[in-house]
Amino acid sequence: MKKYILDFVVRHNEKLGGRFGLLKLTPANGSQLPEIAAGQFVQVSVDGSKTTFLRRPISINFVDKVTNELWLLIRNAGNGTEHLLSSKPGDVLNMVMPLGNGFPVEDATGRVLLVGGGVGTAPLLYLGKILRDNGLDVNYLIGARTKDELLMIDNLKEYGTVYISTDDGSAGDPGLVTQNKVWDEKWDRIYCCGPAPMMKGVARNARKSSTQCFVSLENMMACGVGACLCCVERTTKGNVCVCTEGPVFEINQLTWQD
Amino acid sequence: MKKYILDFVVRHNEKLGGRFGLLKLTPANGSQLPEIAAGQFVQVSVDGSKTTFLRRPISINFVDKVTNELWLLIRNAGNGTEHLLSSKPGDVLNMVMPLGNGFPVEDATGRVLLVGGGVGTAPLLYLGKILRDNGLDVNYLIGARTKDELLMIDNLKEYGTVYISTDDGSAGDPGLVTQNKVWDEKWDRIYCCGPAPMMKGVARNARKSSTQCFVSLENMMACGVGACLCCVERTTKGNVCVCTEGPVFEINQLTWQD
Amino acid sequence: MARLNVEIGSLKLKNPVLTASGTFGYGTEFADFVDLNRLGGFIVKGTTLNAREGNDYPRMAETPSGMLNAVGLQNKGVDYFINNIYPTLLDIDSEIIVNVSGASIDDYVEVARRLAPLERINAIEVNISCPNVKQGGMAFGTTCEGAASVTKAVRNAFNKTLIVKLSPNVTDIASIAKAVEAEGADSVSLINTMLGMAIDVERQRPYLSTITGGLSGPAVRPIAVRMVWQVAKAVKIPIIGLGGITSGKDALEFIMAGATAIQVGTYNFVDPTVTSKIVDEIDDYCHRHNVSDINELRGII
Amino acid sequence: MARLNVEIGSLKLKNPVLTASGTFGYGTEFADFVDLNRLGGFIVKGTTLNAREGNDYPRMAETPSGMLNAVGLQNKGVDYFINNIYPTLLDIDSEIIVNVSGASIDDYVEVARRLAPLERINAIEVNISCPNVKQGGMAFGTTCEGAASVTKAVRNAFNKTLIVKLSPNVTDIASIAKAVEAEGADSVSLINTMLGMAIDVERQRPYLSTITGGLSGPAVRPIAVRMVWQVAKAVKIPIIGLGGITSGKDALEFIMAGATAIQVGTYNFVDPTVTSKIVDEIDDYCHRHNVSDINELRGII
Repeated sequence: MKKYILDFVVRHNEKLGGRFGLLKLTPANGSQLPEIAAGQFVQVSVDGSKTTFLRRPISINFVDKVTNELWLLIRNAGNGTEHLLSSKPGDVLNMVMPLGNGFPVEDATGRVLLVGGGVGTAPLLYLGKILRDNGLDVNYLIGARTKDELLMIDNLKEYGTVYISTDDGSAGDPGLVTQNKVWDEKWDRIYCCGPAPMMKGVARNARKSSTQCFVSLENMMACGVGACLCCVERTTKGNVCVCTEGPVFEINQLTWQD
Repeated sequence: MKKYILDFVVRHNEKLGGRFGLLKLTPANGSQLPEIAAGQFVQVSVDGSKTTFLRRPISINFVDKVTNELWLLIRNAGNGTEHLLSSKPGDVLNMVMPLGNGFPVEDATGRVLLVGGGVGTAPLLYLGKILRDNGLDVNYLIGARTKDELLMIDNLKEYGTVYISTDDGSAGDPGLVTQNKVWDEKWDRIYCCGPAPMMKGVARNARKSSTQCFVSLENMMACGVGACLCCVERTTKGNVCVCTEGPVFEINQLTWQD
Repeated sequence: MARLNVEIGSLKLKNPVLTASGTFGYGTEFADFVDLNRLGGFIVKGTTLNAREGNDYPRMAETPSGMLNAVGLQNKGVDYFINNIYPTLLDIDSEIIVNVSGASIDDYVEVARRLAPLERINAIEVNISCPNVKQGGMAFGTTCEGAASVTKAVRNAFNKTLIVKLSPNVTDIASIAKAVEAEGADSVSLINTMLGMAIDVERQRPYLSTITGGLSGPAVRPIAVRMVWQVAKAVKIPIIGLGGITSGKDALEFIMAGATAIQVGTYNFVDPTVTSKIVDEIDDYCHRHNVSDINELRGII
Repeated sequence: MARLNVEIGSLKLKNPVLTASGTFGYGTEFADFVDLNRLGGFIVKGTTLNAREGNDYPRMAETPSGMLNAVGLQNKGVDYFINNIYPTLLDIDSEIIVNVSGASIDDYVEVARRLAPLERINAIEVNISCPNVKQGGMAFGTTCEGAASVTKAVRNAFNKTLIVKLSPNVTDIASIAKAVEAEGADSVSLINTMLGMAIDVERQRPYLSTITGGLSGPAVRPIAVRMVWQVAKAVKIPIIGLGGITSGKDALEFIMAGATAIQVGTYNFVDPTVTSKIVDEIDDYCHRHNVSDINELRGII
């Protein structure tokens, strides 16, 4: 898939709960968004922050072809992302995009479970839309510490049923996502994005039930295009770049210990 | 004079000719401006520019006690000043101020000539007001390459007669300020700020006519408070810091060659 | 743009802009962003005799105006390069230079020997300065004797242009450059990364799996320019300067300090189009300053 | 804030935050911005036997996340300090450490000898690492022999706390630290500035009158942290870490790498209140992490 370096204009900056925000952007030159697969990411330049040197990889939350908008769900994790979240409508952000391989969707069938935690929920919105458009039965399982940290639940509901787990029981099932009652059901495929311990737990559940499972990794990276070799993950084929071979991996490609 | 570190809010950003702009700012906390002498400067933090590490020394153009505004006339001389000139009303700039000694005014009498060139015109506006308020006959001699690069002439006219020299003769006398016809007259004191060659020429004219002459230097500096010892000027007393011993010097303190 | 032609040993470069090893993949990773044929050349990533998995993740940390990396020469080995990568590069109309690394002198020699027959490889860059591997690398680059011994051995095995990449983690880089020149190197490139370290104080652990790593980016540029200037005063062979170059202006600092060509490294990660812009900016500078031959600017400081 | 107390030789500091020589004047320049009594101490600027005018203007250039300087030890000499500056510092309730520089070993010894009787001066920092003077300075600091000889001579002339400030422009800073420790230094401080250079390409000349100068600021912090970590593994005497510290977090990097105290340098120019903030930020960190004694964090990496 061809990669571009493009300026985007911020159209909306919506504050979400906790340390999260949602930017909606459109190409500054008025062109149509390039072809984008669910699960791909962008590398955003952070121009106004003195302490930020490298671009920040941000996964693509949604592609709205009607409004020609790209959505980025961003967590304030330091000076770089904090600066992005302070963007105002009209501000311009430069992006290298779209990067990575995205989630495999062509061969998916039946009932699928999309498991997200924290900012890892981000790529699941567009993934759910694509899968629903493909006629699948889309189900979300979203985890958070507490109710206030659940993100974009109403948006997710447009594309599937939403199950919730919160550590404190303030919404949905109490406990971790891996303890949610949805695991009693049979799934045809699982997609997952979230903190590493959560993804590892989901991978264990998937293996137990012999369900195919794809996870999206968020390793730290510099270039995003396979040159710096910094974002490597150990796989059955050795160390590979998450930015070009991933960010999505089938769990059996990984060397996660059970 | 006590020094402060204060946030200022930008109230107005006026584009002037060429690469110049005028910022009008007021203390962000609503406090009264501290006591400021004409010829003092501020050290402004440039927060949004990746390539700017140090503060930028900017001379104080004017102090408006009625509106509680500090004016900074800024020349776009690189990324730092360019960023300052892109400030919008409501933006906050942090300043260490007021710094340096300013022009001696208490002992001035009679007819005074204030000679400025380029951004060196900046401190002469407030100086003219102070001298006029003290009952002196204030006269400005402003030099520029061409008419379009003359700065704030209408403001200067509020406090004195304005004479002009332009290299191309597009306004006032043709040629350098040192060739202007005002030098035929007798002055009781000369104040000067501008590019080094201009100030050296003015100093020569002053010596010829045995007129007391003060110049304001713009040596590059890091700290602005006498610690880094980078902005030194060679004087009859050895190397001294322009930021604390200056920026204003009586020309006979300097070791400028004739 | 004939005014930008420069020569490094027997290499004739259309312009002085090269890419630094390990920052531009095999060029093809950047083909969507840059017309590769516009560049003087590419230095493809560190190649060793046998495949290497490199160091454990995490391998990078952002630092003020720079970054630390600890990749550790991950690559699939010289034979994989020859059989699988080299054939894909043949259409590129720019010089292809292979960066050669090793844990022993024999390793360096063997990699050089295998690369020597490749028609399109007219030069190798011998890396005696990698800070991120336990054996070899920087160990050779921090003494005159070590640098000389690697150079001498590789010189005997490789009769095309031999560039030696120097470590900045030394007291006197000029003496190391002289030692390398004396053993027949055609050029030196400098600087490799500075050994650095960063600590995540909240988690009370280093950011890198290897604790220390190599610092690169604009942060180190003043050190790199100074070293190029010192080396230019000490050797007669052409110098390739690198270290934090982000623009034509930065590149010209190195050229004026004495470099014949330059490499763009870390900034490829920030702006993948930067190499092409630098070619334009240097050419524009020559135009504005009436420079008919870029070589006139070399070492004017 | 008793949890922030640290000791360097016989010095008892109320907290580990010192100011670096040449960046904080004599403290009084910053009295409008910082309550000087809140700091662990001040290292007043480089003092030589005789007055020095320093280098010609221009003496500085801004660089990415840092700056170059070439002040060249401008100062009025040790007698002027004793007679005119020292009496103005007596009301400050923080340790006052004098940075001592010289062009010869005899110079260092004589300055130390004259400072020794001053009651409020409990320590000196011997600068064997100034890159901006032709004689002395860094010439002593780049070999073990040079560093040892200065230390030995000054040790005999000064029986209070002796700190030696090391140059980072060396291949192996740990061996130099060991040489200095062996001659009786009570502490080492590191790093002094990295030798660097910047060129104004439009005007085709260096920014500094001296061509090269000393690079400081956040740019060099990863190098400084790495060197402190290396030296901490090599010596038993306490280390004072410096190089690009801008915050409590940065200061803690040095402490976790092995420093007992830290110095804030260049960033005083950017935020004149930063030293006081760093004291608060370190204390806040100790509070959040339940650290009852800052010394527990030292060298945990």
